[in-house]
Amino acid sequence: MLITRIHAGFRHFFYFFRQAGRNFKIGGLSTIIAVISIACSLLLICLYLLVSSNLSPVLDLARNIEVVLYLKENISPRQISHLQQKLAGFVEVSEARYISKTEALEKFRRMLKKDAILLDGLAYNPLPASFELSLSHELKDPDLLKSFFSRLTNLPEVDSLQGGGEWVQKLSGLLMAIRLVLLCIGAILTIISLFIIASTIHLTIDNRRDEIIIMRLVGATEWYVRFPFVFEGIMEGFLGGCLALVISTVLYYAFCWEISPLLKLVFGISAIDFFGSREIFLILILGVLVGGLGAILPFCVPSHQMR
Amino acid sequence: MLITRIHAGFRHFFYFFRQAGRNFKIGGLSTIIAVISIACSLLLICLYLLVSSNLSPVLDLARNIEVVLYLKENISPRQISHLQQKLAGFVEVSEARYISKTEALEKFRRMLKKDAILLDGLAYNPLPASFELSLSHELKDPDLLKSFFSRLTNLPEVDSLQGGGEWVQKLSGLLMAIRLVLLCIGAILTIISLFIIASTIHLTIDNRRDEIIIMRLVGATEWYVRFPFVFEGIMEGFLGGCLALVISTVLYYAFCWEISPLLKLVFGISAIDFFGSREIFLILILGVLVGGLGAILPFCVPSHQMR
Amino acid sequence: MQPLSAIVQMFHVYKTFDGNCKALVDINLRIEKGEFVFLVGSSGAGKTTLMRLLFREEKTSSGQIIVNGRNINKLKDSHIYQLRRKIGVVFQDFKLIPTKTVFENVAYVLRVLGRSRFEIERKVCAALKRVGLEHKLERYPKRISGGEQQRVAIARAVVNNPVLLLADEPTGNLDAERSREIMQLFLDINHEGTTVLMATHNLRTVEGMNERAIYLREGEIAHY
Amino acid sequence: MQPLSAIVQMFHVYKTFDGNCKALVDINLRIEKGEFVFLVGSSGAGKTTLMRLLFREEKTSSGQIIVNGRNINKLKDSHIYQLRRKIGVVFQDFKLIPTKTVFENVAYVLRVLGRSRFEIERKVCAALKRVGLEHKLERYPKRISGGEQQRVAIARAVVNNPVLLLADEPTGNLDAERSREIMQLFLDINHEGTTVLMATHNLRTVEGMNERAIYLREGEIAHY
Ligand SMILES: Nc1ncnc2c1ncn2[C@@H]1O[C@H](COP(=O)(O)OP(=O)(O)OP(=O)(O)O)[C@@H](O)[C@H]1O
Ligand SMILES: Nc1ncnc2c1ncn2[C@@H]1O[C@H](COP(=O)(O)OP(=O)(O)OP(=O)(O)O)[C@@H](O)[C@H]1O
Ligand SMILES: [Mg+2]
Ligand SMILES: [Mg+2]
Repeated sequence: MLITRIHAGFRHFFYFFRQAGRNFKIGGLSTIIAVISIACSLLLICLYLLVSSNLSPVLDLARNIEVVLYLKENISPRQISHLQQKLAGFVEVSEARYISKTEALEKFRRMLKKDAILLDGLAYNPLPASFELSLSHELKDPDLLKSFFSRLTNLPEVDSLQGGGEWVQKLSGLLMAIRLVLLCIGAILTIISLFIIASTIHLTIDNRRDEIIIMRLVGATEWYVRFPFVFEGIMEGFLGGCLALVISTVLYYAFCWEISPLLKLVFGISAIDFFGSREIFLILILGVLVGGLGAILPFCVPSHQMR
Repeated sequence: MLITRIHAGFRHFFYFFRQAGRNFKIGGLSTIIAVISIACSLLLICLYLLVSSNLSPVLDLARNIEVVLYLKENISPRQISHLQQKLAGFVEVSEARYISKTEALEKFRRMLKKDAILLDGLAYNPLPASFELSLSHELKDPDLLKSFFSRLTNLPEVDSLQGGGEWVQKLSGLLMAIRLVLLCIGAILTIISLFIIASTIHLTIDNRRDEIIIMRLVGATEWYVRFPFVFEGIMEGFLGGCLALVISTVLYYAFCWEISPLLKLVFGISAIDFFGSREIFLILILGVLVGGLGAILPFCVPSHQMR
Repeated sequence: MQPLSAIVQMFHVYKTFDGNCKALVDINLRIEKGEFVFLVGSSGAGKTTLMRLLFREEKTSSGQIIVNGRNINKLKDSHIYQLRRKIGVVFQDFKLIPTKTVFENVAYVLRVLGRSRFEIERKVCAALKRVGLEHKLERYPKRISGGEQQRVAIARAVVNNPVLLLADEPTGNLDAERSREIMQLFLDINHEGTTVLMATHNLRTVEGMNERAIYLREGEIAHY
Repeated sequence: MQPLSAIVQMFHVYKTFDGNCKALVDINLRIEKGEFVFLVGSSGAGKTTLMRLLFREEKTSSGQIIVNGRNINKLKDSHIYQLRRKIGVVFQDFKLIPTKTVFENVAYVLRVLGRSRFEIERKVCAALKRVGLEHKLERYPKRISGGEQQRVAIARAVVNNPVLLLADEPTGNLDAERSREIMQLFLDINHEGTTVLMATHNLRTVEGMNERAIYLREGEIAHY
């Protein structure tokens, strides 16, 4: 009894599979159009992933916030090494470089270039020793940054802080904003494309309304009717995903040559990255999932009643 | 004879119009889905227009390239006013500000802040007089910029040029790249959304294949068959466009409050701009055009033959 | 019998589907204006196929057909509608437009001609009355019975007084009483000048009337 | 006659469409297992509607229907398929699936039951042979004649030896010869134990056979 049931189950499965394949052929132009339409909407997500994943190292580069802590005069070497340890202890600080008074003057001289003659007349070194701090990437929020800066300034050895002013906060805010906008755009694109996929598949199935009614009338269970369509939706989603990946590969190589030299010039990035296997997987899974779900959807709404 | 013909023409027209309206009602869920699908794809273009039009003042702000022309020692006031006229004559220069030696020292002092004590010990003013130039917006191409800079450096009164180095070229290149990428994205989005609209309408019409065949069989001319569908496509496109505008208005106001303060902080832009009437018109026209064309398309391909 | 008075002439017409299914074989046929002709044959004999050739739903595989003085093989696709406007067809499977009401289905034939609303209303109601459906104008085809659908198809075919009426099994879904009424309707229309070609498998209908019958057997004319 | 031997019982069944169109009025009916019953009525009498109630294509407006021992008003939507698998239906408009071949259309009834390929092949070919279509297995429904479509519908209805066979005007598109064959087929099936309910407008068919007939007139049983 069980064995015959399992047997029947397999038969059903193979039948569905063959049917889905056949429907695909019969659907003809409609199916092709549906696949291309799905590919177009998945392409949106592909493009978004391409742009945003390539933007993120740029954003990271720009996020290397550096500030300079000027020390008070007459700080002993012990105090300095003490401070160094303390700074290294802050999670917010990724690197702390000590610049002695002599090094500072040297740097200033290099900075002034031809005006460095000005410094030749100096009787003493007026520049303070300092720590150059690289702040860690976790520090995104301008408010957090502000409170961290005030903690730094309150250290006994510290005279003043440079670079922690408005500009750093602006930059940090800008990056937050860009990330937020990117995220929102990504979410909107995903919603749009998922909706388009589902509705495209809905429309192709709507074409077969009469067929579905007949299947029910001759004794098919609801799932027996749905399965071939769900299979078909999954196949359309999968093919759409593949097509989207192919198109974005083509676009990628077409643009790579155009934009790469510019990017190299500007940011020093050697090449635009393409998708990793994770993104490829994501696109295909999205296509398949939404294809399958989109194919179930039309059965759940009462448009399949007779007109 | 002519009058009866015109009369009949009007009758046809009103009949089409009523039919399109009725089809719309009968189509039910399919029509609604098609309209939302179209709205989604037009929304892509809306979002693109929103982002790119708001990005462009930012890009313009950043494009105010400034360079400093250092003059040789011992330039007479007459030579200076001569140079000023010459510089003003260049189309590439939008503004030229003269900075005398004294002004330069003053600026330097302000720049050094607390290190300004360094300057107290100076016997003479080592800083040269200079012109600060704002370059006009037309100067986009890094190559043009380079050749213009060499023309400036070759002027007899000019000692050297600062700011015309790699950085300006990088910035200019970056802006070009951003503009190029935006343009490409815009083009791709437009193609994608137009395709989706056309194929959505194709699928809704494909639903009515049998109906169309019958109409032909009882003596309707090809255009008489097509017109109601084209009307319907136009209406779907128009409604889709309206819906897209409504959604983007909602998104705009939802995001405005989020992002505006950040933008104000960072760029000093007071508010994000919404569409002008030109963009609104563009979206609606796109919807209507593609809706109409998409409705003609399925008649031109031979999928409407009997199966 | 002058040649000019013929409304349908078929010369050595063959129709082969998909390369091997011979639906019509060497059909030669002449129908005069004003005649009432039966096309009799069993299931699959080729009756429907012959009719579909006459209003160019299908093209002949070979041979010539002249309908109403025009060689319809030479008709351009964009001019087919001119032919079809002269012919009324009762399709075997009715072919009603599912998204239009009974009234609109019948009216469509007049709409494509640009007739006035008044004329359309008058003619459509008259035609539907003749087939006994004046009380179901606003129904959709899916919401009436099989026989009622068939009568709508008949009303649509006759509403514009066509030159040629092709009726394919027009009483297959009608009871004896209704059938007699419909036959009377066809005779009336025939008397008004319309040539009628009616396909049927029912020999009794043919026997009851004193009209010419063409017998088809497996695509060939059996007995003329 | 024990109550258990009834396959169809209808008690005060009413069916009203759209609130005003009374298709069936107070139908009381009892059909025994193994009977052969005609349902006779003119166009629009309610024959199709009565059948549609029996396999739950439509719900009754009021009244109870018991088919094969189950009250089908109380049947859950998700269990309707169990009812339908016991009933074979020849639809008046055939209702063939346009995207499946003739073979697949008939086979579908067995596929849903998960029968083996071998059994399906055997039964479907046998059924199609019985209606004389064994040479058109691979055709699509749009590519065969009206009468052939009707025979495919008949083959589909009988392929699984249903408990109850509902045949709605099953010979409307068939010539006399074929009709007789099909009637014989129904009689054979009836002898094998299937209860047959056949709707027709053709009084001659009924008169030729010595079976019970139920007469419908405007939704009411006229004469029992
Ligand atoms: N579109 C088609 N493609 C292939 N074969 C076809 C097509 N239409 C009809 N046939 C075949 O041509 C032959 C004649 O068909 P036709 O429809 O003309 O028969 P008919 O005389 O109208 O029969 P019926 O009385 O059953 O309607 C049949 O064998 C049929 O299978
Ligand atoms: N879905 C529906 N909606 C509204 N009215 C309907 C519907 N189906 C049938 N009717 C009406 O119910 C009545 C009975 O229809 P039914 O189809 O049962 O007739 P029938 O006896 O099968 O006639 P025929 O011999 O013409 O097929 C008719 O008047 C018809 O117009
Ligand atoms: Mg036929
Ligand atoms: Mg009926």
